Amino acid sequence: MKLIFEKSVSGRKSYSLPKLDVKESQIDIPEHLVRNEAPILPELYEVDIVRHYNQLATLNHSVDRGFYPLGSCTMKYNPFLNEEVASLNGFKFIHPYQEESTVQGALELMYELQEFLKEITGMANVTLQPAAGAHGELTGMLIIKKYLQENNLGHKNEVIIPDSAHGTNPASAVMAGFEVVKVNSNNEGRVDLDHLKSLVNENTAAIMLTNPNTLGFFEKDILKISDLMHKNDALLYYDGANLNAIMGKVRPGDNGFDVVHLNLHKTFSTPHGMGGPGSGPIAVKSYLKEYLPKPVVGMKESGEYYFDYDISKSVGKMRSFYGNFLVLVKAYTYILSLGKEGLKKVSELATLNANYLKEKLSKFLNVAYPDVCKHEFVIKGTSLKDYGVSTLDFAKRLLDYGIHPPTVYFPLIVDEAMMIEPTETESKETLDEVAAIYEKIVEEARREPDKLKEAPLTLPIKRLDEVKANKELNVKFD
Amino acid sequence: MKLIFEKSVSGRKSYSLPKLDVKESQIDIPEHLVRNEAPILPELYEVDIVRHYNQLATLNHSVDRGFYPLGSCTMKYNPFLNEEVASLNGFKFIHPYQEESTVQGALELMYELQEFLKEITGMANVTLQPAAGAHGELTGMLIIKKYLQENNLGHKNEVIIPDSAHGTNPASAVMAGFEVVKVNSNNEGRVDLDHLKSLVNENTAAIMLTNPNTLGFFEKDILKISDLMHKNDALLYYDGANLNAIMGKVRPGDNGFDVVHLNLHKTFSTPHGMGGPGSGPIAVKSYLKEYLPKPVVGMKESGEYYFDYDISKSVGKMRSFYGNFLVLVKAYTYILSLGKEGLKKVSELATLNANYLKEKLSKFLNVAYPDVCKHEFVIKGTSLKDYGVSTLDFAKRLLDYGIHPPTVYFPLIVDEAMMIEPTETESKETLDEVAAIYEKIVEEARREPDKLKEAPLTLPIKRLDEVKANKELNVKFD
Amino acid sequence: MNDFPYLPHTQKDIEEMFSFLGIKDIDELYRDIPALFKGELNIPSGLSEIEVKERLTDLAQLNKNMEEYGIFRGAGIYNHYIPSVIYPLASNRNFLTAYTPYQAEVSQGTLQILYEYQTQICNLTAMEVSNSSMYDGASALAEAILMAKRINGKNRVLMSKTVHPEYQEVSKTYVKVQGMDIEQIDYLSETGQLDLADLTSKITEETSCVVVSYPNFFGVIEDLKVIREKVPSEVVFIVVTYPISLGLLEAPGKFCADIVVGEGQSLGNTPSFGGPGLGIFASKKKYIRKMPGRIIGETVDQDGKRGFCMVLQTREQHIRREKSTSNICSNHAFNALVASLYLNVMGKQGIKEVSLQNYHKAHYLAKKLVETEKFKPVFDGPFFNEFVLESKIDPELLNEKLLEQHYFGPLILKNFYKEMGNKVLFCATELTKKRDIDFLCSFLEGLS
Amino acid sequence: MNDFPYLPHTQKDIEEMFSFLGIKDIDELYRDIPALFKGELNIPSGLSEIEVKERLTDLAQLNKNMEEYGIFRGAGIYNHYIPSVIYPLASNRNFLTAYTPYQAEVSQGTLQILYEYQTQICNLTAMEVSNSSMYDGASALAEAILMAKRINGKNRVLMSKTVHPEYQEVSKTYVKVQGMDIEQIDYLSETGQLDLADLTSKITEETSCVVVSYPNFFGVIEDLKVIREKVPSEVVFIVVTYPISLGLLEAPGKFCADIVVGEGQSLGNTPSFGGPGLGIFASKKKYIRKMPGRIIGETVDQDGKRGFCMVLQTREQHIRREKSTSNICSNHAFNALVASLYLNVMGKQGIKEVSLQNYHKAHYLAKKLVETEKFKPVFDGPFFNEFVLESKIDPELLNEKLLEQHYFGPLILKNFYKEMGNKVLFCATELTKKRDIDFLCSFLEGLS
Repeated sequence: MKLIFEKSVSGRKSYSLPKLDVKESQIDIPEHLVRNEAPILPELYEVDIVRHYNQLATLNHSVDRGFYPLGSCTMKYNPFLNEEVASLNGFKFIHPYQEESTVQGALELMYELQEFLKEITGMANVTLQPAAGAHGELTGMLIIKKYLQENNLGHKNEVIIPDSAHGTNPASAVMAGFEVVKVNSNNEGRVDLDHLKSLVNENTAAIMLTNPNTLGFFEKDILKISDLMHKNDALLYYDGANLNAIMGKVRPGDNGFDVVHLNLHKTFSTPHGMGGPGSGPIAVKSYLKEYLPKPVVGMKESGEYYFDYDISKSVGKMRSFYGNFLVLVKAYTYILSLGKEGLKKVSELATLNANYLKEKLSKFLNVAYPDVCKHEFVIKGTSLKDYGVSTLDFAKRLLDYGIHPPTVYFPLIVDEAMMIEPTETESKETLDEVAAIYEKIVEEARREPDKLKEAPLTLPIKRLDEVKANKELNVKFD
Repeated sequence: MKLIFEKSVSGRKSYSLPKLDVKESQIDIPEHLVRNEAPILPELYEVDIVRHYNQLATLNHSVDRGFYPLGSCTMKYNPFLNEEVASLNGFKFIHPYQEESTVQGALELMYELQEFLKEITGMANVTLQPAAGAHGELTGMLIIKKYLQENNLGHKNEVIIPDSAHGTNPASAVMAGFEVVKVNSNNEGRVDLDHLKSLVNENTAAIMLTNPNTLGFFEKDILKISDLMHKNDALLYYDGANLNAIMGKVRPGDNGFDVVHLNLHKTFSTPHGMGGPGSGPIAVKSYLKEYLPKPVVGMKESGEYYFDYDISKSVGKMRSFYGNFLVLVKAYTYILSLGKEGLKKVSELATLNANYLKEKLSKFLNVAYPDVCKHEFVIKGTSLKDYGVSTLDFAKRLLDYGIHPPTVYFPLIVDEAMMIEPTETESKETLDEVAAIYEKIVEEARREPDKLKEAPLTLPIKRLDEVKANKELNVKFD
Repeated sequence: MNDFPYLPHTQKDIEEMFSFLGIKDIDELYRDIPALFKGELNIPSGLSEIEVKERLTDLAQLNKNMEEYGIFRGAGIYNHYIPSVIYPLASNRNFLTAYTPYQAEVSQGTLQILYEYQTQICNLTAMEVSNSSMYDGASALAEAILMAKRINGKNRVLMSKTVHPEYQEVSKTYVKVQGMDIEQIDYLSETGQLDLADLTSKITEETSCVVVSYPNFFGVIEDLKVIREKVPSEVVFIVVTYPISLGLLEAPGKFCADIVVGEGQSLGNTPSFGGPGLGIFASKKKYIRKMPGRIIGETVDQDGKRGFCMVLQTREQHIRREKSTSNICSNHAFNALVASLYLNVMGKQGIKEVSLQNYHKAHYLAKKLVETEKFKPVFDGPFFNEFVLESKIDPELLNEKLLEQHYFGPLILKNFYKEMGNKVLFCATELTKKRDIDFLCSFLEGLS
Repeated sequence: MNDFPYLPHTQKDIEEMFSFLGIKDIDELYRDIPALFKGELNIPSGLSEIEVKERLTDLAQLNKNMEEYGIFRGAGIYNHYIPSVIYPLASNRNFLTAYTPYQAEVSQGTLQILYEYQTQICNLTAMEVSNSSMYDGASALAEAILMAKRINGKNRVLMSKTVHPEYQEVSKTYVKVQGMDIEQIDYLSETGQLDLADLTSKITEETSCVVVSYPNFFGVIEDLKVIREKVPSEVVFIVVTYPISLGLLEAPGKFCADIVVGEGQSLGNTPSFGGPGLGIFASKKKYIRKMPGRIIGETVDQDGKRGFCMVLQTREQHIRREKSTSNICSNHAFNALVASLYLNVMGKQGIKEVSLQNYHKAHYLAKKLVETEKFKPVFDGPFFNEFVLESKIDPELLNEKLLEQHYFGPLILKNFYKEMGNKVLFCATELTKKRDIDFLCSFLEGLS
């Protein structure tokens, strides 16, 4: 379809402003600092804009449209209630530099959310400041860095990360000034404990773990790992991307983790917004409290809430202001709606759904590892290679059936991986339908492999030329 | 697609209510009056509902999707601003029986809207009570009926209505207790003055006119018609469906009309909502003021607004409460946004668009009448009959091009009629594209008439079996 | 030109269009009008969005609303909870900015929604057919009475005095020009229910229909079974209902109602100062050809695929003109969509639970109010979520005092029934909180 | 089971699924966990929608907001008008509930929107490439400094003291662990502009980048032309900007900025207590492979039809892991959509007009405030919509008094710059009304 710029007609407008009600002043800006050519922006009337976005919306898959099992992304249903309350003027139209007395409601909400997250993770202190999961990782790793420096352990510069980890883990560790050491997975899809032991040394600063990991398995040796690390003055970092499997069932804090990040946009059902905003709070053990970024929200004895900037060894600020506040409102609302029993049920049903679908798919596809999984599982697509069909082809064919493919080619340790996270908000009927579609496509792969190789066949657009895109790099319209 | 009932699963729910916080009373209702089987309603969880309606929305054409030129329906763009302000709690959550002192804002809005509508129509008094255009017609005709009765003209029982009129006109006249007499159109598409003269007699109660009429033509003999009627103690009723052509250009009140209805959902851009709600205020000359339905909104000298029930010869009430208030809010907002100059421009551009498109289409289709039109015009589809193609076929083929067909087979006096009202909110480029599509389909009719006869070809559904629908009358799901 | 909102035309567009039409001036397109309006409309000039929004916000703030104030008033428009999914889904612009589904192939969204709505209304009322919406409860009742005449050709209407007074007024407006007249049937002063003896005595050969309200305007639940027994089968039995009550009360269809009408606002629609509401209209299938309004039916397309379209259009004004069953054209489809969404969210269990909560809240309120000794019970008939009490405090004063406490008090009945003196009509819904009830009662105890 | 919201599972579903899996108890699926949490989380039980909504409404009402209060405060988050079309269109759930466009064929909506956004940002800033969003202005700046190091391998940052203090803090957090250090460049006390001599004296061989804010934190417009002349070409020139000002001010790209970053909240995003905002990040094309964040490019599909996909993913963490240009994954695409919508609505003319209105309102405000004689001007450099005045009234007292009048007063600068004493930072936008300014001034005249 046309770009919005291609719909522009000189002289059209859709904005309206009141007439200037004050006397115009002279523009006393040096001439060379005054813009002499208006920026090239579309000139449109309102109807153009409305129809443009109405049409664009039809081109997106979304949770509201159907099944969206992106592994490790937790594409669960996002309640309308959360959107409704987050759009109250008392949340939308408050300024970060208002007097604290005028934002007591916002502070109370943040304080309570801190408390909830402490309880869910089993940790002592929380900052809501990080804007996203990766931002939380960076925050957490900076906390670890600073802690080590302050405690004469500044030489510790190696962070151990499993080969199954999210790409953000090594990237964050490096941004925090560490070097990355890779630990292998064993044939059960968990951290290879022997390999880990061989890697731990005096320079080991920390291990970053996702638990359940990206294969959907709980690191059942977690207590041993925790002992091993702590004995070597190394810390445990918990990547919360997969927390959806374990709320109320097991707490990272109880398993020895020192720093935990959460993805509110995953576990706590705030919408993913085509890529964001998310929110990535960090929870720490009490001994790391003084390293949190400034400020956190505190409560005075009077019951008044305030921003606490008195954090002696703080890593500093991670972003302006206090976090993605509107996202916090939605997550808080979600927790109030579900409550302790509901959150536990969420995790149990997320796990039940994943095991159910895994078992169904295992009849005609290879599950990477056979064990009971948690919220997600990984299919090894190599069996399709006999028909010349790749995981990518399989994924593209799924599009023709109106469902979103899983995360593909990740984790890296599984060939032709498909990483499937159904989430708890999908019904048994949906899972049954999905299994039937997968089975049909496996059958198609056998009988009509070209259908898969050319897929998608039924969408407004066919497979895109990514090579051309990267070679020509047309990243703006001229 | 599936019906919502077919998605129901016993035991599912998506409602939530607080626990009852009061002591339960005994149910002291006689047993036979207590429901013993819960009504068959779907049992769903929230995601089912969300996806159901998300999918249903993709199956509808709408103004926000594209061109929607239903003649006499004025499918203009509906501003988001209007929806935003109509959703303020101070409008949505007020009770009709609140003390007047607690709804002064609502009353002020209604009062001002009454004033605006008086000015636009050139009339003396307004009621906002009718819920829709046809409801306004009935109200207006009841006013005329009562006026005649009160003035010893109760024998006048004939209402003259042109053969080009909307079906609501005769239906409303009959509901108001009149008999209908049809006056012919002349070969210019206007009321045949000679025929009219022959029909007027001592029993003539009124004439109902749409002006411009459904062919898009202004009744240029309106002053003569007005004289003729008034000389015979008959009244003139103005059907405001087509007011969009003449705001600020000519006022029905100045042309001798005694009663006028307006369609706020047409001229004043409140959305059509898949069929309604609309709003059909009635404006009258001052001598009919005492016949309006109760109440109207008045202003005291103190500046306080109130419901005025002191209407001595009122026809009574036409509906509960005061009208479709939220629709009034939107229409009021629209008038404030456009202002006097803007409303006039609306009509001028609606007329310009219609004439432009008419001229373009006249190159390859037959315009029913050649004259300059106002906001709409009518195509006579008979030229397509040579190819075995009907107006219906043509209309269905338009669907394949993503634009909505015009009103078809109406007005009844034009064979194979297509009644096109582009409205002022469509751009020249859209009109040019539309003309190109029409031309292409005319060409298709010539070369591949089957394409039209089988159309639509590209939609999720093909042409429907209306005979079966009417024969089997499956009007509820069992 | 482009200084007006929502108008796409640039100066250049206009010049090109003028040139194409061979005109120099827009008034050349108005040349057939004998007397163009010369002046300027006495309406303000257009305002910017910022100014318009400010003006409307100011007006809205002049109204006290039920989100800020507690309310103990119902009488036809009720403050029920609206689940959060409803308006965002209903307001999808592909619903909101579409019109009557004249072209079924691009209106399957609308058509399926209305078909589902019809089914829900039939199931809720235990009737066989429903139309796809009328304007409101009052006009739906008026249309039902006109339909009764189409069914049996008779002209006399017997209307319970406890039908909503505004519905009675509207019915009168509609039907008297058709030569019909309306006679009231009294209620029993002990129970607040229909006076069966009065009914029996007034039924004649000329009776076209009997209209009762269930529950009635006083909140009292009529015994439809015994009433139906008194109404001869050739007389059309019309029941006005309040849909939320039907989660608890037996459906009127089970008592062989011929036509059921009602106000559907309570099904998810905001109170909105009384409009737009939703006219519910359901009937027996044998009368379907006499029904007013649009009806949607299921059918198949050329490939045999399920689809929906309007049926029995030959009853309607756009086809039948002066011989149509009603003049209705624009209806309240959007409000029907909202109601349908509400019924989907509440579902089979929810409608029952919400109905029960209304019952219990109202009964608790009644009990507590009587305990304050500021009120006396009036009727001993069973009631749903509204009830009449006699106030020892002057009702106007009472409501004035309550308003100061940010509550809308009960409806003052003498404004509707002269004989009612100090009697008032209280209402509670699932949104009425115990703490509000308790506050109210303790506040009243302090009043003298 | 189905008593929890958003969970579809009925008891029967669960039984069937258990049976299919051959388990009897959900904990069989947790059998690999060594120490299951035994207790109950110390979190309240779930609440109904009605209760949750009431709780959140109560919390929201404890906050004074800018729709009720006037505001003369900016400092990074601004109260601009948000046209009514923006949020309803942006909130389309097919945008809101989608994620990163990993599958381009079912994400063309997202991809085209972000491509259009990138183009708008490039055009607004006169830069060649833009990414598709960062978290906020502060972290965008920090990433820009890290990028400068990737460009020239150097470690010393020269940062204008008048860059937003929070951005400076965030930059410090990000870059010091990379061995970079930040040195401040002073401002001139007369003009409030960068001290060019200080800049020149501090530039060395080791300088990686120079960061200036345009306008700066005091609202003063830096002379980018003369600054650029002082910055050697091998030093990366980073400009922090406020996009609304660019309707009036020459674009930073015209002064050969290497990287332009900024907070995009002002482009249609609500203030939201400071988050989520929008990190704008634009650069020269030659540095595109060094850029952080997601970038969308145009391409064609197999039929040659235009389409969009992510490009240069090999820079990103999900491919490049520890060697990626940044760890960013979730970004602020939704806020970019809002900003893009805003720029579409305002268009070429609107962005200029709104920018000018900000200028004129602020200058009127400054003039009037000085006329009250309660304030003295501080800087004589040109300013956009913010300016510093020295208050003769104690700033805390001033703001306390203004709060009583339902105004948020100016920012108290000593909280950010110790040397600032009684100096305050006022802001006006197109939403600041003359009547508020006049009220403010007359109120201040009455203060002693």
